[in-house]
Amino acid sequence: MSVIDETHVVRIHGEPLTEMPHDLYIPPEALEVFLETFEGPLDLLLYLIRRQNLDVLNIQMAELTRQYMHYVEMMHAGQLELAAEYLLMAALLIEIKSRMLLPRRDESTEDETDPRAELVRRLLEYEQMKLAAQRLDELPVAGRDFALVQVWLEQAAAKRLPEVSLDDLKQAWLGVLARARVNRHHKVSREELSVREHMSRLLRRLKDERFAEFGALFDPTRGVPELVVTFLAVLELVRESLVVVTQQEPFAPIYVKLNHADT
Amino acid sequence: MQTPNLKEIKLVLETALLVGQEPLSLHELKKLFDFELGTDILRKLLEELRQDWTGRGVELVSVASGWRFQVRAEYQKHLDRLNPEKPPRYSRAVMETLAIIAYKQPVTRGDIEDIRGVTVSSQVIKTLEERGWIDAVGHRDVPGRPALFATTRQMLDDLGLRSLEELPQMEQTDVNLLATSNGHGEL
Amino acid sequence: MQTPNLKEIKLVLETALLVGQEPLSLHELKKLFDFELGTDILRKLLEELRQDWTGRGVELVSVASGWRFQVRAEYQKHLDRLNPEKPPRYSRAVMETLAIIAYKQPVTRGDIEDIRGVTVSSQVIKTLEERGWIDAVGHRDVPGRPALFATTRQMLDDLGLRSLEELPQMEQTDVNLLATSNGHGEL
Repeated sequence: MSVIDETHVVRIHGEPLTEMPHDLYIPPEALEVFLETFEGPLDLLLYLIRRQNLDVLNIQMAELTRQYMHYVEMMHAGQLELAAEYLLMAALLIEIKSRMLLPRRDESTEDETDPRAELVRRLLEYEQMKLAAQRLDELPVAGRDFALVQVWLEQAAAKRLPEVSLDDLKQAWLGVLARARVNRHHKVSREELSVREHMSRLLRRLKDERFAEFGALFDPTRGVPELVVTFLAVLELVRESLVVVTQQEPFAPIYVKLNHADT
Repeated sequence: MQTPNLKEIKLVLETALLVGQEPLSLHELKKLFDFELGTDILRKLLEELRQDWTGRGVELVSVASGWRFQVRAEYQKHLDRLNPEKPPRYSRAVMETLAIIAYKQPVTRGDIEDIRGVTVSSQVIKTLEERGWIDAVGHRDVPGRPALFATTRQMLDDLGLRSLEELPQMEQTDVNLLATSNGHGEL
Repeated sequence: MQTPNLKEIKLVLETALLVGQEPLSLHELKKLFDFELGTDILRKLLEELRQDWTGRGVELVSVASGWRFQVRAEYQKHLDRLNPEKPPRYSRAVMETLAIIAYKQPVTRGDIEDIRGVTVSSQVIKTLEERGWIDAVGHRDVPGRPALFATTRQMLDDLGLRSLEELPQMEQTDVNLLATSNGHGEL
């Protein structure tokens, strides 16, 4: 069966390592690349079994042990953790092998499982997951292997501004009044709204026009109440020093302008 | 290399335009192909595509930086149903500031602070100004010449009012409710 | 309210699906309309749409969270000319971890380490979590209460799958380790 993947290309100084290991011994100069190339001792074992037809239980354990001990002396502390997993694997193999070498009582101990069975189970389980990972990696991934459709939608227009109802405004005002009463810092009194509205209107107009002739502020077509309210607004603006009213001489035009309309 | 037929080229153009949100320029569209696509043919195919898509929910349009597909305005309302965002709300600080400006205009920031009893952040004023609901109509002639704020016509329009006089008047019952805390005080 | 004709409904469905970004479930697609759209009709229209789009650069597919339009593999190569940079593939460590979580879920980090025979770095888990492909769905009731990881619907969507059952079949392999070994090697 061909389950050997092509993911293991070991390069040393850029050159592919043509001679892959025939046993668990990794040449010291290739150790670092090996640690990066194989995902761990199970991966290396699987490689050796599948590619080299290595009988992992028939390798020279004494020699292997000596070689692995040599690594430990060479290795930098940073790689020790990962290399430890390889050493553990070597130790496991040696343990299996030594148990196999012990004489067994014939047929009397059926419950004593083959010491190799656990290793085989782990190898198979790992290999299954390793192959599954390759199959998963072959699936096209959205955004990498195929694009998703995404048509422009005018989002700016869709952005909604808060809506305010008259009742919201009223509730806010009631809240202000309630606290103003409790605080008693400031006496809030209700004033004629229409006067205030006209004050704003006049200020806005004077801001644009700098000054206006007094009579031009009044619109007789809108009725007497409008005239009265406008007049009251002018008086209130004068009282609050927001506008000044000037007349050069008697019967000359009266001008209304913003106080310090220098801006 | 054999040039694919026009139908196939059109499908590639359509696909590329459906995928991107960014408009694609003629220059970019030509890059889709490994042969030289003439500008005239490209324009002709884009025009054909545009016509193919008339009467659909999505239209091919040409904007400043190139061509893109976009959702037709009439279909927007259906898509809005997918994500019915709750309309956002203004904070209490914004609402109270608006109320004070509406009922007491023209007022300075200091007036608002006096009434609310807390400082009014610039962000609150800015929010209302950017909404077009208040603006500075002058300056009070006191040290610092603070800006006087008033509500705008836009604010009246947005709240469905013809004039400030249509602002809700405080009912006597409302005032009584408020008075329960300490029993007296002028409104 | 008058029910629009089926042609119009199909245009609205197509438009919503073309806007993209996320797959749309039947439940969401029904929300596009202000009348009750039956599931049967909806399925029928989606199937019609799917067929309308055959032979185009874009196809309508069904994944775990719903329906979406995506570019057909044959047309992707044209688009790649526009944006030659592709997101890199994940390392073997990431893919093996993902595979173990996908096929054995829910699993702890310890389970993954047992199978892989090496320590699983936090970075690998973080990569998958940040991609939105796995998340912690609980804790195993053992000392340390390790997190149990499972794959997400996003992972199925991104791989174009409707459910975990559509994951590639696991391959059964064997090892002739026992057959070739007689247990009497040299020490």
